[in-house]
Amino acid sequence: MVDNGNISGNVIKSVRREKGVIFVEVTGDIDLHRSVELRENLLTLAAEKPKSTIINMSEVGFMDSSGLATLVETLQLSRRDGGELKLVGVQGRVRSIFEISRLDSIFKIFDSEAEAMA
Amino acid sequence: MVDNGNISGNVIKSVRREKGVIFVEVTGDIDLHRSVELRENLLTLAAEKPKSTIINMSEVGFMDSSGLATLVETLQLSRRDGGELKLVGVQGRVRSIFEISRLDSIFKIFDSEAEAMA
Amino acid sequence: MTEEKMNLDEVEIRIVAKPTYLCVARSAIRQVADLVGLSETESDGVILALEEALANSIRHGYGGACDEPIIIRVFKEVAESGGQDALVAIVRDFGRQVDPASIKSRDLEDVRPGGLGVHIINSVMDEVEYSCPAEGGMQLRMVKYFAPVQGSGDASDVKTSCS
Amino acid sequence: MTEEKMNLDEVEIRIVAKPTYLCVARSAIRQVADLVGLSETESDGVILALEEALANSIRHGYGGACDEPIIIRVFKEVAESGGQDALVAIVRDFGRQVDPASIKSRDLEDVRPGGLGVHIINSVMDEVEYSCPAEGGMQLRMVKYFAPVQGSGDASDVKTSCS
Ligand SMILES: Nc1ncnc2c1ncn2[C@@H]1O[C@H](COP(=O)(O)OP(=O)(O)O)[C@@H](O)[C@H]1O
Ligand SMILES: Nc1ncnc2c1ncn2[C@@H]1O[C@H](COP(=O)(O)OP(=O)(O)O)[C@@H](O)[C@H]1O
Repeated sequence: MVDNGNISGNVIKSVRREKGVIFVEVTGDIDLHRSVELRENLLTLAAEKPKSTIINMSEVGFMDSSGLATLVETLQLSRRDGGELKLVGVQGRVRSIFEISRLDSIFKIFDSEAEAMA
Repeated sequence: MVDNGNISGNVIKSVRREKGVIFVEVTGDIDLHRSVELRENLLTLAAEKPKSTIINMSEVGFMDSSGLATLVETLQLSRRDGGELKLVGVQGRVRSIFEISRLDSIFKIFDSEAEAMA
Repeated sequence: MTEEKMNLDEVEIRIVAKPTYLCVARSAIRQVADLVGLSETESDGVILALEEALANSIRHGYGGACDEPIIIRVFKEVAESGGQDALVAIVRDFGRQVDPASIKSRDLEDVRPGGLGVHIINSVMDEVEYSCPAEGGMQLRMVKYFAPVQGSGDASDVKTSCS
Repeated sequence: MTEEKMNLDEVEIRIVAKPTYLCVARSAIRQVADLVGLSETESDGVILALEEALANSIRHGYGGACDEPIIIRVFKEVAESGGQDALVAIVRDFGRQVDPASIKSRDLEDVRPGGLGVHIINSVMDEVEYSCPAEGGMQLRMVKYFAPVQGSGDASDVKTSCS
């Protein structure tokens, strides 16, 4: 279990804060069960109103529409507060759900954290 | 698929011959289905009557009694021909079947190929 | 003169309608998809469609997690006269019935969380058919065609471990 | 005055009696074992016992691979009055019936390939009971007790992916 302040459970592997940017590492399958925990944690982090949130998904091998819905909600919250949301390390098998849902253009998806920071 | 002379299928990952010693790398689950292929291949190799056969099992995460039976048969064949059989890299979860079957003392089990060669 | 088809090696899984149990179904069906010869990409798609179907049975069929069953049946359908082989997955719940014609995917232009399940199922699978069995609940039949096995004997992309 | 027990979240899997399908059962039961809270070592043991039971149904029940079914049921049995919780796994085939009393593990002193399945099942599981259902075939009921969950809230050894 990670202990990053208000973060609980095992969906979020780590949280790092740096100059107004929050780096979140997500791990494991994001399905109907685990997306509940992901949502709680991402909403908690969004409440900090960071300039930018970078979600590293390189350890996510499966995500369903409930996971995607959580990301959409987080994106909308970030935008409302003038922040931005970036995704990093989205695996091929997870990327297709963004494409199928035509949400790949809505999200900013980068190959690495470095690129997301540039 | 490996192409090591007479070796077929995907249970055997590699075969290396060096000074009368055959090094065999086995990969994946050795269950009732895949032990058939393991058996065929090990019997083919045993027919070469090597001085020593070293089976690397570090990529085997599951083995049932049909896999164990195959190893026992290979051991008996090797001994009959004056050779020896050594096992290397047996994972903890696989080791217990040797213990349960009280065959851990019959097999020579080493941590590494280097130790098996020493 | 209908096309002759044969169902091979049916696997059936019954879980309780709880989100924690979806992973049991996913991992079993992943193995079946590999066994019958779907490519990894095809099999990823089938797993995703299955997850969405199961999630809908829990959320809409049963109105949330409960102790009621969901039954999944999967088999390879072999077309005997030159047609395409396929993986068939049938998801059965015993919850609320809705008119199959009313189950549609929503307009994707409106970006909002949710409402994507049926769209995903329709996008991934080649045939999708909802029905209302007489005994209650909903049944969803999904079919995924697959390309003929690539090359003979090369089993290098067959999964070698599963436990 | 028998001890009260409750069966939780039963999962049922039906496969055809073919060695290739054993991995479907193994991967599903692995997930169930993790879900109900068995440790990895306990769960390794249950998976091994299950494999041996299924292999015996194929080899002895059916005399080899065939299209007949094998049904596996798994559930957590919660002892209500301070007893030990357990994972129960039931394997059912519809093949040859043998006298349950005749199913014994052989003498291990005699080193030879084979004849280890029943010994392994007996070693790994805490309760093992064979029976001959009236409708034919054999039923094997295996029980694995488990230690109470270690510490509260620490879910670090819970598997996080399964598809
Ligand atoms: N198994 C089911 N039982 C009852 N209704 C269903 C079932 N599956 C789908 N539906 C209906 O189809 C609709 C669309 O589902 P979906 O596209 O997944 O979006 P959402 O679940 O967000 O509403 C649901 O709102 C529901 O009315
Ligand atoms: N499902 C079953 N149906 C019929 N006979 C069985 C079944 N399971 C076990 N047996 C009997 O138990 C015996 C012992 O099995 P086992 O210890 O696995 O050794 P082996 O399979 O090598 O004989 C078998 O030979 C068989 O007679």
